[in-house]
Amino acid sequence: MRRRLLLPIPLFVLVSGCAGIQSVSDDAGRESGLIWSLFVLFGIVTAIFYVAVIAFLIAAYWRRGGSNQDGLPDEGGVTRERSLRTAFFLWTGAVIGSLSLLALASYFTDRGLASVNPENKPMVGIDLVANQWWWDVRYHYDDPSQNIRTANEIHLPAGVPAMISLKSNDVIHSFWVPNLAGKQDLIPGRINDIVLMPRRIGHYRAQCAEYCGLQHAHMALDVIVESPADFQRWEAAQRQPAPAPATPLAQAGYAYVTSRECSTCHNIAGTNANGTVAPDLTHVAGRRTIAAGTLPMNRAGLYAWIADPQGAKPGNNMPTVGLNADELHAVAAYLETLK
Amino acid sequence: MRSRPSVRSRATFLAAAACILLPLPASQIHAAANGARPAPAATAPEDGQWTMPSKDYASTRYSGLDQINRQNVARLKLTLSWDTGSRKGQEAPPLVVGSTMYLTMPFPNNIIAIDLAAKPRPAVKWVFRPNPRPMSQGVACCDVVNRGAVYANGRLFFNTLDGQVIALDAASGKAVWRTQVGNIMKGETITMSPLVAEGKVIVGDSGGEFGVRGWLMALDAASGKVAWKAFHTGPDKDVLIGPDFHPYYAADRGKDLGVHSWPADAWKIGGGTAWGWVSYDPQLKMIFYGTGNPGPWNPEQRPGDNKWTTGVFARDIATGRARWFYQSTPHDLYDHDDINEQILLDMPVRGQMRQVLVRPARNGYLYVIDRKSGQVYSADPYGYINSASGVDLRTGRLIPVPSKAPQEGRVVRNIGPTASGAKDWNPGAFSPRTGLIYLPHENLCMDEGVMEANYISGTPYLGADAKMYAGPGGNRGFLTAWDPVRRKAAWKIREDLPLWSPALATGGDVVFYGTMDGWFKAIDALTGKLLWRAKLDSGIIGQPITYRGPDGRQYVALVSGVGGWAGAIVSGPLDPGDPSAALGFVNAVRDLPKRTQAGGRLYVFALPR
Amino acid sequence: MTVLSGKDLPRDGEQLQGPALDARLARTWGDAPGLWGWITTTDHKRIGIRYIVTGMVFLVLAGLSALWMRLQLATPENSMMTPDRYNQLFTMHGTTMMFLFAVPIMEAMAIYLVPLMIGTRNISFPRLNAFSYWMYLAGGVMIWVAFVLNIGPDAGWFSYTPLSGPQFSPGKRVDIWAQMITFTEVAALAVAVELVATILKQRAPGMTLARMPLFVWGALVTAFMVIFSMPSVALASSLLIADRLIGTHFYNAAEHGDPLLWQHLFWFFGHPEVYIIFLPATGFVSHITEAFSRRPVFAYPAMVLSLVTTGLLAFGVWVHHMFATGLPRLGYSFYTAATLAVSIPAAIQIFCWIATMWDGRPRFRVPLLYVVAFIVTFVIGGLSGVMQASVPIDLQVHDTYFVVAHFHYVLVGGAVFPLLGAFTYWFPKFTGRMMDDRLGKIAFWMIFIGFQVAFFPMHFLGLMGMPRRVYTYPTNMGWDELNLLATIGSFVVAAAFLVFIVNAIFSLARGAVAGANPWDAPGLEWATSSPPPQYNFPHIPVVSSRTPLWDNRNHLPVMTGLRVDDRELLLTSVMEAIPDVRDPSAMPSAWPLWAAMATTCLFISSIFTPWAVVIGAFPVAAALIGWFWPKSPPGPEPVIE
Amino acid sequence: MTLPVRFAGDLAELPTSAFGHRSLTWWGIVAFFLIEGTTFALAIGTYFYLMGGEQTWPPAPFSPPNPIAGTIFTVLLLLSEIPNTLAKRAAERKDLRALRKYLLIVCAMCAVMVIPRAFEFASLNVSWKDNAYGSVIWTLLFLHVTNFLTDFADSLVLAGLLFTKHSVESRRFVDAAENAMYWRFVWLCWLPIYVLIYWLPRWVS
Amino acid sequence: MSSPCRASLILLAFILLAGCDREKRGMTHEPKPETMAFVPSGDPRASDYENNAFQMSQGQRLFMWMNCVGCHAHGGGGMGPPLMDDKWRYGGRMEDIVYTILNGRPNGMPPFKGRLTEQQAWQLASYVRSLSAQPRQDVLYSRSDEMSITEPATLKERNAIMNEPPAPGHGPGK
Repeated sequence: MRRRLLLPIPLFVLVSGCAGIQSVSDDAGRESGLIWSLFVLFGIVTAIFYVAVIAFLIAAYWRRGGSNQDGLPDEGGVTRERSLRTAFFLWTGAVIGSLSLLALASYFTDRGLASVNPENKPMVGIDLVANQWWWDVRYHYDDPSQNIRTANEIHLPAGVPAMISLKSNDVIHSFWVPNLAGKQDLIPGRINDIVLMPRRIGHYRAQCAEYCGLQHAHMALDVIVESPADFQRWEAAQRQPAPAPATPLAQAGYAYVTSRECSTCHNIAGTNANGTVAPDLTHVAGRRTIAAGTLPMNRAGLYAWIADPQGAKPGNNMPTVGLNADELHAVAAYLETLK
Repeated sequence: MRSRPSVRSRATFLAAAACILLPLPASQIHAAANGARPAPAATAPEDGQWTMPSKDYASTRYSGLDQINRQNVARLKLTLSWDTGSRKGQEAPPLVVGSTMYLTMPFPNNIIAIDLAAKPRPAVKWVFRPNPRPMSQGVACCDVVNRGAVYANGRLFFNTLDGQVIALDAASGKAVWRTQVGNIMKGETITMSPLVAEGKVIVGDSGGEFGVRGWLMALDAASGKVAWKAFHTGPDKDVLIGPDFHPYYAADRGKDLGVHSWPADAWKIGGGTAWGWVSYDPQLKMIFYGTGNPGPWNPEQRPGDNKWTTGVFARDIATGRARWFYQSTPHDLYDHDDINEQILLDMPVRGQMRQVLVRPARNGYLYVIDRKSGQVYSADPYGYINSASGVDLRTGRLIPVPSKAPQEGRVVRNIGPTASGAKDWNPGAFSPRTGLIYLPHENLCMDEGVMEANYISGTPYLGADAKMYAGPGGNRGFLTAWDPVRRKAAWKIREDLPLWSPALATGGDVVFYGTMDGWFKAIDALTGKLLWRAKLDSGIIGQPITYRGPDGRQYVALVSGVGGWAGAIVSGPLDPGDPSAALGFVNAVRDLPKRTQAGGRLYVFALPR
Repeated sequence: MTVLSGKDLPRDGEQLQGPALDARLARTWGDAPGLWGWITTTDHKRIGIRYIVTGMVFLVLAGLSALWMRLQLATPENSMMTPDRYNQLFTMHGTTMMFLFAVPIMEAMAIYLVPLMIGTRNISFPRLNAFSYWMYLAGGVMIWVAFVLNIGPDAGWFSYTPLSGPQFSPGKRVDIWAQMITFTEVAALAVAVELVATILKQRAPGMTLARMPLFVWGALVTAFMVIFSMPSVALASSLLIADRLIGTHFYNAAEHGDPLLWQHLFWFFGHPEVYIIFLPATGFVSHITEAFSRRPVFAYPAMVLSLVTTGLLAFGVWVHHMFATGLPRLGYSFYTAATLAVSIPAAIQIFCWIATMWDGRPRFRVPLLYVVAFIVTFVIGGLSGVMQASVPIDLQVHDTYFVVAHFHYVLVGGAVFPLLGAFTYWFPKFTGRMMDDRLGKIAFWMIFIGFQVAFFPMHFLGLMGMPRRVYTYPTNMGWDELNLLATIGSFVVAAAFLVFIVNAIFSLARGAVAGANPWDAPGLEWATSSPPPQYNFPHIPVVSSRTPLWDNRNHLPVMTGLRVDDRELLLTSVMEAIPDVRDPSAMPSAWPLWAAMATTCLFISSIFTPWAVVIGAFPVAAALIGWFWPKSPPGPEPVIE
Repeated sequence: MTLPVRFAGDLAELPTSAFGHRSLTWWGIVAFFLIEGTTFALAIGTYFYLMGGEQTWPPAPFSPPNPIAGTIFTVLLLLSEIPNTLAKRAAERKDLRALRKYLLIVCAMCAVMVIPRAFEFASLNVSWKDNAYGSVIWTLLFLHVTNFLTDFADSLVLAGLLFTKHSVESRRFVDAAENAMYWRFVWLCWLPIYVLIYWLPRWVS
Repeated sequence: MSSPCRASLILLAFILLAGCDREKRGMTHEPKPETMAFVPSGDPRASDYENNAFQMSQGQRLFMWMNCVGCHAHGGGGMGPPLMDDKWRYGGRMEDIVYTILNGRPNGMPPFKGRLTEQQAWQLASYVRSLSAQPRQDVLYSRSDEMSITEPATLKERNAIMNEPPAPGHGPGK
């Protein structure tokens, strides 16, 4: 019991020091910062109450073995009732008072979160569409021909608010970048909005936070916060069509990918692969991961994924095509060029 | 082919073929009471023939023949009925040149020449079989129809479903040239009737439901070589937009709008076909035609105005250079192809005579547009519309109703007009005697649900489910007599079924049209009173014509054969258990299989001798 | 026809008491011997025990599925099991714990204890009670058989639409889940009706509402909560079945249904559900604290008020499960306030319990140890619950392991610990023997420490971004060690349960024989022998205080005059418990079983065809007619000519 | 019992049955009312929830249900309250003959009511498969049909019992009174549902 | 009857009603070489795919994704023939449908060999047959989360399969 007493304190020490790419405490955005401050306030207040409860309990333990050891209840009524009653009202008052304080703090934090884009800056506009089990990312601009489509990776400029519209193509998912903000669900038939205001440059990880079926565990999203200049470079690069394959192997892969099963579902801008029901592959090699955070984006990951998608992520909608070794080498070689 | 008549001498035909349309001085055409008259240069004096589906370049579908008139039409009798053997939708008109009648069949697009002067009864003269590739049937969105051949200068020009343009020698039925212009592997088919003028054959593609890139091209009528080809999406040079392009509205001005009004690369599979009607003004040397829907149907996949789809182009016929463009439905939400007819009229607009084109668009508005400038003088609803609240004449833009915009994951209910529009391809007729436009059209609404469409070349690119049903009032069709000058309907006839056949107006002040359950009707052009009707073997979606026969009598002819998008439930036959079948049209005409059957007969009517 | 006066029939009283009375009553209230008696019994104690044992079996099954999951999660990127298996497991774990263990076991304790605590001979509607058990058993067996056949539900215990809808959950898995809900709802609602009627009408003379034991208060409030909340999930799951079987559109956004309708209906039940589990447990805590602190519970009126307030507020907080769904933001503030408000009665109760201990002379026997563990653990869960009431904080921790930690602290700390305490506390009453104290303490410390090791790290996992319901997780996220720790803790808990069960079985056979009141507790249930006879009390006790046995140490006042040749109960008035009517109580019968079998056929076959509802209604109706048909010949009772 | 007892009173003269809240089954039935009433209330809540998601109610192109069959049923249902009240009074004054008569009249009226009830489904002008609106009004009707048929069956069985030897038990009168109470619940629940199915769509469309 | 007896009854009912592989989530299928010869009849995969709810639901997804819906609508047809009626121009067995999907048919059905894997074709065939309620009743499902269109397959009458060769002459490519 005494051990428990100290727990709330290490809790904050531990968690505060707990940096991570998917951590609530390691806040890198306006929203997550506000929330973490509120969390700390709640943590302190609740810890005080916990300490009080445990102290009272210990006091009760220490008081036992007072007079009357016969184990029978008091005959003459309860003598300390009055002081207890005073304590009771004090306690209830303290509880109500601090809950009101917390409620207010929560309310104002919530207002703070709700006042999206207080400085009225131009925002990055993103449509995020969740699918079982990957993220379809579309940046939109006034000139629709400048729109960018990518998958499973979001780039955000630091210091610029991003307005993300959340939609789902199948079941309910939840968009959650702990380092930047709280969750928002993606619900079929509805459009939810969330505004992110990233402040610190870095790589963060988001993950689907609503159970969405077989591969709920493998539905991550890389979030890269970069300087506005880097972001613009990234935008420009994304608008380019896929580079033409240079080596004979890559050309063979190109031929396969753009005419066979792959092209039925995937899009590679500038080629005949125009599918829309699977992640856009135009710049797939420039991303960090494959298959919504399932495998790292490197040669080994590509081979593993293309050869046996059902092994790495059983139940996902990419079929096992059954490439022979030559085709596998070629396809992987081509995809590697899609930077 | 059953009951094949014997082939007869071609003397009569050759005599008739000598008759060539000659432009007449304008003074010979009298304006109607309201001051509207067909564009003089685009019409010809009545010669008793029917050489192109629209009758003339002004697309009036008006014949001056007046032997059959309001008084005697009730005595109309069948003089010829002949089974063509086809059981698909019959949207083509018979052509009559001299004493020969030419029938254009749906897939496999046979051309049948019938000698009307043959004794004892008309007989088949020749049959031309182009044998298009059967695979083309799989990429024809709305039945395997064809909207007719055109006769000019001794030749018949027509298109085949698999994307060929063919010129036949009208006398012998031998191919003079055939040019492959469409690629069915991408979903390009051709169902339209070409326009032949100035030695050019103007042809556009179908396939807006397959993510093709729409175009219109001109072939040399003599050789079949491509003279020019204008795309309807993409960079200006592909669209043949140059310095002489002067659209009236600011929204249509700018560089490469066919690229910038689309998400990257979407214009390459963006539709904007031209499968409808082309009018021609010989005075301005300009053709006018509309472009089809952008692809896919699901609008969320193509943010932007989606130029140059769902609008009307004016082009120079010689070079194909665009003169102006007006987009009646920017960022089309409902498959409102803008391919309907443009009737070229000269008429008073706010007191001043203007050279205009009148176009009842799919979106339910009847536009009056200046032929030279592209300015919209008026846009009035001629059918039920709840998906738009009007047209802003200052900017030219349609004002959509946001609550009716399709949304992924949520069905939008009760959209009017439907994907097939307040009126689809079936053109109206203009009578210079009454000054009215007779519009056969629909009165339907729909529920629509959209979802992300996947693009696989050669397969449909839609992303939408629809269910159509009767609009307000419960009737599914109207024949509206529209007064373009007073900008309102003179009268309307309620039709239970949607009207899918064009109208025909005659000098006898009779208007003919057909219904999908097979009633061929004649009404009083002044009042709309039903004067005569006949029940045919199959529903009517074909184009009625009238002509003066070799014997000097006036005949009315058409080919029955229900089908097309609206009648696919019968010609398919499709399963009424799936209301979304035929892109939702099946739901609107569930009762059709009980009321008619597939067919394809030529009917010719005349007054008793 | 003869007219019999009440005086002429055999009754207890001066002339019939002691062993003669016991024998007479045993004949009247006893069951047939053997299996037939087991099947036909309507004795609330037999059914209660049956319910408790079944609930414990489901606890073990759900616990084993948790262990299996923890094994999978012990290491990152573990491929020990397929995601399909894992999803079925966590669905089965949650579903079993909530629907087949927690609610039924709390109701089972009430079925057993309430009639004893209020001094009556049987529960009201005893046949309904038997029926409810059969339904519960059928539902539980159905879903576990399905799991064994690899068609276990896999959409989570919450079965969010549209994932659980016809398109995304093919097959019959979710139908089986949803129909299991129907089974358990029927069972739970039946028990709730019985408890309401029993508590309001069958209390011993003099047991006014203000003298009612706190567990009975808890049971009463819980029964009302069941009545108002369970229809919600029953409706929701029926609509889900309709969506899946006959193509209705309740949860189809495309046809203007709404997936969120499910969430509203489900959580309108789901949050009260937590209190349905928790409130009876507070009753356990009150009784144990009172008995072992040697002092009446401090501030009884505040405790009762807290129970009632909790019951009311519980219906105003369901939206706090939906903070991330994008509903109007201002509306959320109301639910934050309501959720924070729910913690006030809990805080008051905690104070009162500790105050009782502080003011009494607590003897830290095993049951009271569980109470201490309850306070230490539950308060952490309660406080992390306060955190989640805040919309912004919830948006971060919702659906993470922080929440997993939270509700295990609340449910295990708040319900399972008190339940284990209660089990130990009333074990002598159930069986007549004491549970072994040493083994009990070993089990206690193992379970307490194991629990903290298993679940405390999950708070950190949640804050470090680990979402719930993932069958695996990547390495190098900093989650590996804590997950391993949690797995180790879970195995300690499992071992502790093993010790507990061994202790129970051992004690059942060899435990020290307990007297009627081994703990010197004050409640009426301790006034009768251990285990109690079929008829509970030879005479109906009379109550004049909240702690009757402490206040009547020399003799117990009783009332006489109930018939002994037929099953008769005493009905008293609702508020003041003034004797009013002698009411007949149902005889043993197999009809409840036949009715349950007919209903089971109806429910299971309606998974496959909607016509089952129509056709299946006839055997059900026939069974019900048999059930309610008056016994023949009519009993000798006052008759109007 | 471990403690010696002290006899504090005798219960022998208490009655063995009582009407109203003095009866145990009355409380059971009230609890069932609460359960069914909550279900109806939630179904009605579902109705309004779904109504909020439509632009028109009923959604185009469906027309509101035809109220003829439903109104006939409603009128009969309300009329049946007359014999039902008489039956309840007869039960309370333990008049077996009158009770039999009025209960039979109630059952006969129920049997007649089944006819318009059957036509109600046909007059909804929508199928449960069409959209959420159709689903919810079918569900409301189905729930009430179940409710109606259950009490119809209950009344039939009770009426049957009144013609057996069991009719002499005083318990039967309590049963009859409680059955009459249940019948009131049936029509009370129906009234809002009737309005929601047949009239609200007319008023708002 | 005792509890174990009762349990075994329910168990029996389950085995009879449910069958164990009906809902197996078959995720790791052995890739089949695309060159494998078409098996005219009695392919063991036919019943594996047809009577499996999961495979059927995958087929439903593919039916939308592969634009089958564009031509065949939700079974009622349009550009392509109806799939929910009892007429099968090219045979209505699983094997026939798979063959049709992979190799196409001359009157407009495009070949999907090389665009779909064989496994996907089997899944599609399973769904296609569900449009006329051919598979076992307990693997059918009522509706998708989309516009209400066809009668729920769970309520449909199963049609007999009538193989109707395409009428000569008018290639009903539809």
